[in-house]
Amino acid sequence: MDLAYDAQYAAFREEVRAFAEAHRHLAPKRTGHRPTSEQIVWQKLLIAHGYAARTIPAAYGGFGAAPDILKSRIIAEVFAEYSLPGGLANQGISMLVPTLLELGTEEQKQAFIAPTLQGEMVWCQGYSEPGAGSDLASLKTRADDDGENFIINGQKIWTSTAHAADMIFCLVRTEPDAPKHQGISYLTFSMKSPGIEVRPLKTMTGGAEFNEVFFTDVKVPKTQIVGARGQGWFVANATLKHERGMLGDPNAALSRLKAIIDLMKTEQLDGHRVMDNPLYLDRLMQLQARVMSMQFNGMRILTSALKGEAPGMAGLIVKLQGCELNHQLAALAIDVMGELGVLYHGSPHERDGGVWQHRYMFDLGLIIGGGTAQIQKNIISERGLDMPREPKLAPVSARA
Amino acid sequence: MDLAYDAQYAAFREEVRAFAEAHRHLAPKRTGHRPTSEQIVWQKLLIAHGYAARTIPAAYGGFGAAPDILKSRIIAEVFAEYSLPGGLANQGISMLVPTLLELGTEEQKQAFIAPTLQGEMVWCQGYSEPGAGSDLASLKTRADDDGENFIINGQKIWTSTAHAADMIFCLVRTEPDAPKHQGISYLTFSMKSPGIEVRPLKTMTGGAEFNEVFFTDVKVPKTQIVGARGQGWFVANATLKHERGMLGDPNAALSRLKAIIDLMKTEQLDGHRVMDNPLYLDRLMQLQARVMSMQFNGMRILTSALKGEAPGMAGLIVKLQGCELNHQLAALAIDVMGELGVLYHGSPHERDGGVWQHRYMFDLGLIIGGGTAQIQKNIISERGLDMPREPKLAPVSARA
Amino acid sequence: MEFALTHDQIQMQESLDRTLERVAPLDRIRAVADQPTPLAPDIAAAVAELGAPAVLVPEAYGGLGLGVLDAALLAEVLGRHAAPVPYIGPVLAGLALSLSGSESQKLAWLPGIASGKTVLGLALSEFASGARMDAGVSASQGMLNGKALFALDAATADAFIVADRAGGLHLVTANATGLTQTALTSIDRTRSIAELTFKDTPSEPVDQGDVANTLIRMRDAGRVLLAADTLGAAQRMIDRAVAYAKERQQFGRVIGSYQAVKHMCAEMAAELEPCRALIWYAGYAQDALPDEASLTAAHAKAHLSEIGRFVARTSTEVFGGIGITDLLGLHYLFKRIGLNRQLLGAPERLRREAAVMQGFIDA
Amino acid sequence: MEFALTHDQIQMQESLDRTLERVAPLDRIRAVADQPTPLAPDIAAAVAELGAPAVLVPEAYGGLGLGVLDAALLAEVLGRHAAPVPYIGPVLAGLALSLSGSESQKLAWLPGIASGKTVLGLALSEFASGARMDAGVSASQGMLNGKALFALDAATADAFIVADRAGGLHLVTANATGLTQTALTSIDRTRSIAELTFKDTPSEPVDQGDVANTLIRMRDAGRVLLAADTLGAAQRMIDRAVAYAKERQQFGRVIGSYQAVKHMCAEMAAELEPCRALIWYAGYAQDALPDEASLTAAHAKAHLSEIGRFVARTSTEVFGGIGITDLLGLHYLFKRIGLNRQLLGAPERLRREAAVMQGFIDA
Repeated sequence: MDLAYDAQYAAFREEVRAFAEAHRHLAPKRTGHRPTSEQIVWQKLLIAHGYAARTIPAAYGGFGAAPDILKSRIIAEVFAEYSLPGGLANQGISMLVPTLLELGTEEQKQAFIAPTLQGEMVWCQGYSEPGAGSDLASLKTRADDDGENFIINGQKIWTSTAHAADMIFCLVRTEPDAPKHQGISYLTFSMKSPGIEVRPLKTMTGGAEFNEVFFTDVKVPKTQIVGARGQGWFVANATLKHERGMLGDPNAALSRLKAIIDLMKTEQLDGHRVMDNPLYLDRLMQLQARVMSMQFNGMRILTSALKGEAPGMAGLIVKLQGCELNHQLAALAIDVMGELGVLYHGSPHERDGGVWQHRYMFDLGLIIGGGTAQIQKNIISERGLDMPREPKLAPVSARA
Repeated sequence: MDLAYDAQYAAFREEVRAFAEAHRHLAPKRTGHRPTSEQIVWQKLLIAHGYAARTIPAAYGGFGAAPDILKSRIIAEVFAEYSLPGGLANQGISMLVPTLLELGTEEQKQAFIAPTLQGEMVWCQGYSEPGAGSDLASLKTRADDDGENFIINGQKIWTSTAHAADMIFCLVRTEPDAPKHQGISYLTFSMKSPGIEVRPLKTMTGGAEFNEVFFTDVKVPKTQIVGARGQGWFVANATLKHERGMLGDPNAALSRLKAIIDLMKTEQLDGHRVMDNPLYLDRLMQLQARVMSMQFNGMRILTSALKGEAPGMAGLIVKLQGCELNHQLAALAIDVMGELGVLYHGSPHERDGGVWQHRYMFDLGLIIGGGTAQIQKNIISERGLDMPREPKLAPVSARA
Repeated sequence: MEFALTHDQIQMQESLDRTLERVAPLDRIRAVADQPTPLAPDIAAAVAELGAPAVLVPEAYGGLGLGVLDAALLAEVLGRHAAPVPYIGPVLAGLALSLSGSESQKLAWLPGIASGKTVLGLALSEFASGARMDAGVSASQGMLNGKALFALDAATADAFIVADRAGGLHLVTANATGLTQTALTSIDRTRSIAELTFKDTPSEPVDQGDVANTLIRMRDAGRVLLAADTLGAAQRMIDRAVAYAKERQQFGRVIGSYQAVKHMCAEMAAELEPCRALIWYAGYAQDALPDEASLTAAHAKAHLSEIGRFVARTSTEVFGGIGITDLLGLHYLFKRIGLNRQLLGAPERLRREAAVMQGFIDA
Repeated sequence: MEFALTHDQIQMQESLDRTLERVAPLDRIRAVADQPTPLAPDIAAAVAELGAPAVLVPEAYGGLGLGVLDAALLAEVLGRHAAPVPYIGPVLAGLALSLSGSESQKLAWLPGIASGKTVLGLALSEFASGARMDAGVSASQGMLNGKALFALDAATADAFIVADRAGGLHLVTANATGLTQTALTSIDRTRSIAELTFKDTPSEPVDQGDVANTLIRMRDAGRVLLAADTLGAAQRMIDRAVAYAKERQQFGRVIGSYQAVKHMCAEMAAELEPCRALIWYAGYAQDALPDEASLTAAHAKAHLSEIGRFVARTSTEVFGGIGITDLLGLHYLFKRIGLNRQLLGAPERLRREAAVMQGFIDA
């Protein structure tokens, strides 16, 4: 147990800090789904210094450094310290690029990785379908082989960024008669292809963070497959692996906790600081203990990663606990504000732009979507505790 | 909605109160598993006045009144008001007697009901087995037919009062080749029969509220069956129906709540009343709302019963909510006492004879045993919400 | 001894339920909620036709002369449908006038409230919930000054009943000089709340009889109505989740056959069902058991706030991703429960008040 | 940057674990717990042999000179086995003497503590938890008067370290005049607590250096050790529940294949696993990060108390009826967690202290 960084890393931290000091004036604002020109400039600057796309080979537009988790963490810490936006973190970068690096053809790598990293090519992900839910492998979007092209028909849902995307990476059923996990292929194609319709999917937050995407006879050249035909399920799982790490970040919880502390120091009820209400204070402290636990648990996972060891249970529980924690933090923030806490939609007296209500609802979506809490519990019990999988059912006719 | 009692019932309440005033000096102390002679005198007095065994026909030693739920409730309320013990409430009275009345032969009724009501014949229940748990119907205790007798071999568990009982009503497998629900018979026999061994089963409370009972070639005349051979499962379910009502009594929660309020007014920490700690007070108020809800829910059930209607969901949730509530009340009592709350086994400074720790542990047993919380949730979802039963499993060979 | 709804009460609920099913289907709710303020004169008229705003108004003034329990039963149905109509404002304002209005005030306002032609808003938040942002209204010589936050049913109000800092009640018309009304937008777009600022605003006192008691009865009745609204919304969320779970298939079986889903539904039902008896009792107590009225109202509102939050979240979880979209409109119920929680006393405050009422601690 | 146990630390835990598996199997625990006081010289000797009581004692006095993290790792294993041995008393008493004892006190007591030949009890409850029944000790002219409740590891103590009301520390031998020791029996029969009454009892001051800081370090270390003890006991309960669920059959399948049981186990694991990192950090902070020591100790103890209670109950539930019997001995773990919760600061108090430490509210 040693929480100090050694000299090499201490020096690296100073280097990143120097960069931050020198370039903070260039930091772009966070915006919508498509990077602005300021964001693209910033992204290219980060890549050039190795603070984004750090381990992607230079041949494909990355910085080309050897993987070093500690350096990645230091970069994240310093950027958080200076409240600077880090490198772009869209689905193209976090999911498609690793997949192409692992399974793409040289041509695909050359065509897609660099523009994606630079924010000039924006991707969306076409996995989920309305009828499939957690049972992703039961997807029905069909890709018929006409010799040269796949002809795609079907519907995707939960496709964030679809309305702003240039391209989609998408799971489609190419072998309708194969067992459900073996008839799927992983395709990439342009969102400008004829036959694609994008409909925004409004959620309870009032925003449209997701879309439905409809395909009607969309033609995709058969060369645009990633991995082997029928192997799309396994290609996608290589990608999903990367996604899990994106959720349950303890730094998000930590910064929310700090914001609530400020809120409780400033908001008043009947002239008393909310902080002086013992019930809210007790909830705050309960959540602080949880935030700390997850933060330290994150350090434990990081250490495992540094040693090349699997984090085991410490890793498996992150999503379940992290999403729940963020949701509980939002609930506390709302409660300490009382009636002010329910104001929304830009109402007068709304606090922090309604962000707490937005989070309370959006986080519920994270608990539910992207591998529900229910599925996380299955994973923890089966992979973490080695408990048996749900036994197979008798045929439908045998059910009482 | 009318919470007043009409004149007839108001008069009845006065009558019961007059009895209570006149006879309170005879009230016996609660003791162990076998009634004392004082308790037997009291029981006979209650039966004579119709305050115990009220609706049991006089021919079998009861009072012989027509069922009147409201009068039963008034009796219970007045006895609670005067802190008087009500009629005996052991398993013989609450489970065997109703079963015999419904399904026993005239000879069985004559032989067993009156002495049971009067506290002179004490029964224990032989249903549960170590290998069966919630899956009661998979019981294995064997009864082989030697022509005149059943020869019983096997083991029962959770048999409270077994060490003090004269008799047992017991489920045994008489038809080993029949489907599991159809090979069971319901027998009554003497606990003095040769071949019975009773071993106390110590629990976490430190007491032995239960026993294990071992049968080795116990001979039981075949006439001592209740209901038809192979129908014991259905006979027992008629009895279990009666048992459910015994648990989750809101009056128990109410009197615990009152006791905690007293405790919080008297116990101090650093010279301050525990009641003045806002966190404990808030928990107290949360539990008070729950106690009230269950109390009013009980009034709703009573009204349904008075109208001869099924209480529906209001009834199905009583055990799950009631046991949990009692457990939470005990937890609060322990917490407000701090270190004093963990004293036990008659320690110096122990409060209320350690009853809160005893309840905290014993109630956990009630949550777990007698139809676990898990099973209660199955019942609520299947019977109350009409959700599907767990589908049947594929044969073992098909499991992954 | 009968702890049950009467035949009339059940019919009244069923009839409002059927009406709302007809006049306030999901697409209508959505259209109303998408407006800047929730104006739905058609729904309000249909609800008024059935006598909802008339429930507490004495018969002599054109009302139904029923009790808070009846009002709560109607609130439950309104919650069940997330009905975008004024209700708590007119009902409590009517109660204020019935209890402490002058005869001429009663004649002037109660028949209109009862028929639904007149809507009264209510500014009671500082008294019932505590003051945020130092809000509060002072009355002097027939004039009001100051600010009241979170006034209920404000958008279509013709007048307001306003509680001042000193425990007085006042009637102010919506077009009175010096009254500025700023709409506040909450998560719940089916009900309107507003900030009222008063600058030398002329008002009439509502000051007959025991005004302190009137204020308490308004507050307590309001708490019961909000609790009942949450009960209705939460019960609907359970009903819809259970129905969905019986239809939706995943991994080759309906999700309602998975134990985890069944147990979530069972836990929701087990938590919510006793709340129904609590609301009934609290509603009944408001008129029949004055000693228990404030305590049961505080507990009903606090407990339903907690159970409502649990049900809102858990039922959404049963639906999976679709539950958080706008498609099924579940969120209108979710948000209704969310707003109710904070109005007229958040649960933490209510529990403290409940302890004070019982003398467990000093105020 | 390495947030992990060292090879030595893992070995130390494993070696204590193996030893306790051998010398403290369930029937031995049961036999000890059935005695009026938990005396198990054989187990205590085996644990001492591995250096447990020596963990914090400086090497110069025959100890291991390790840190609170190491002491917590050992406490975790002791909790895992519900080991009926003195531990917190001698370890914290040793810490008191190491930090604030005179050289002669150190020489007189530390080697004995380290070897396990001497046991020191600890009377710190009033300082750390608050005073019940107006307990408290006053010191004057080398004499103690008053009463200390819930002294830890009292039964076999040769002497006690006692905190007085004024924040002073004292060393009192068990046979000192005017000291009466009354055994208190808790639910947990594997550890001994006692009431000490002093009547003009001669004592030695432990007063070198910054005694106020010593008291705080003792309190904080004690909290970390209790939290670690709960971690060990709770982890064992999960392990045993999971193992049982994989074996036990009901309705034709192992209960561990039912989703409800799997999810109970998953929820326990998800709640407990991050606690491990919290304990590691809090233990490390005691020696390496003084600014964070008190806060992380308070949070570790409070959080483990809550999660421990949840795990104790839920894991028992996985077992069904057999879980509440004495047969499997689960209840020793259950009760250990129950006692830990109340010692050296109940969770509600600890959270309030944590807020005060951060300046969020006044003390």
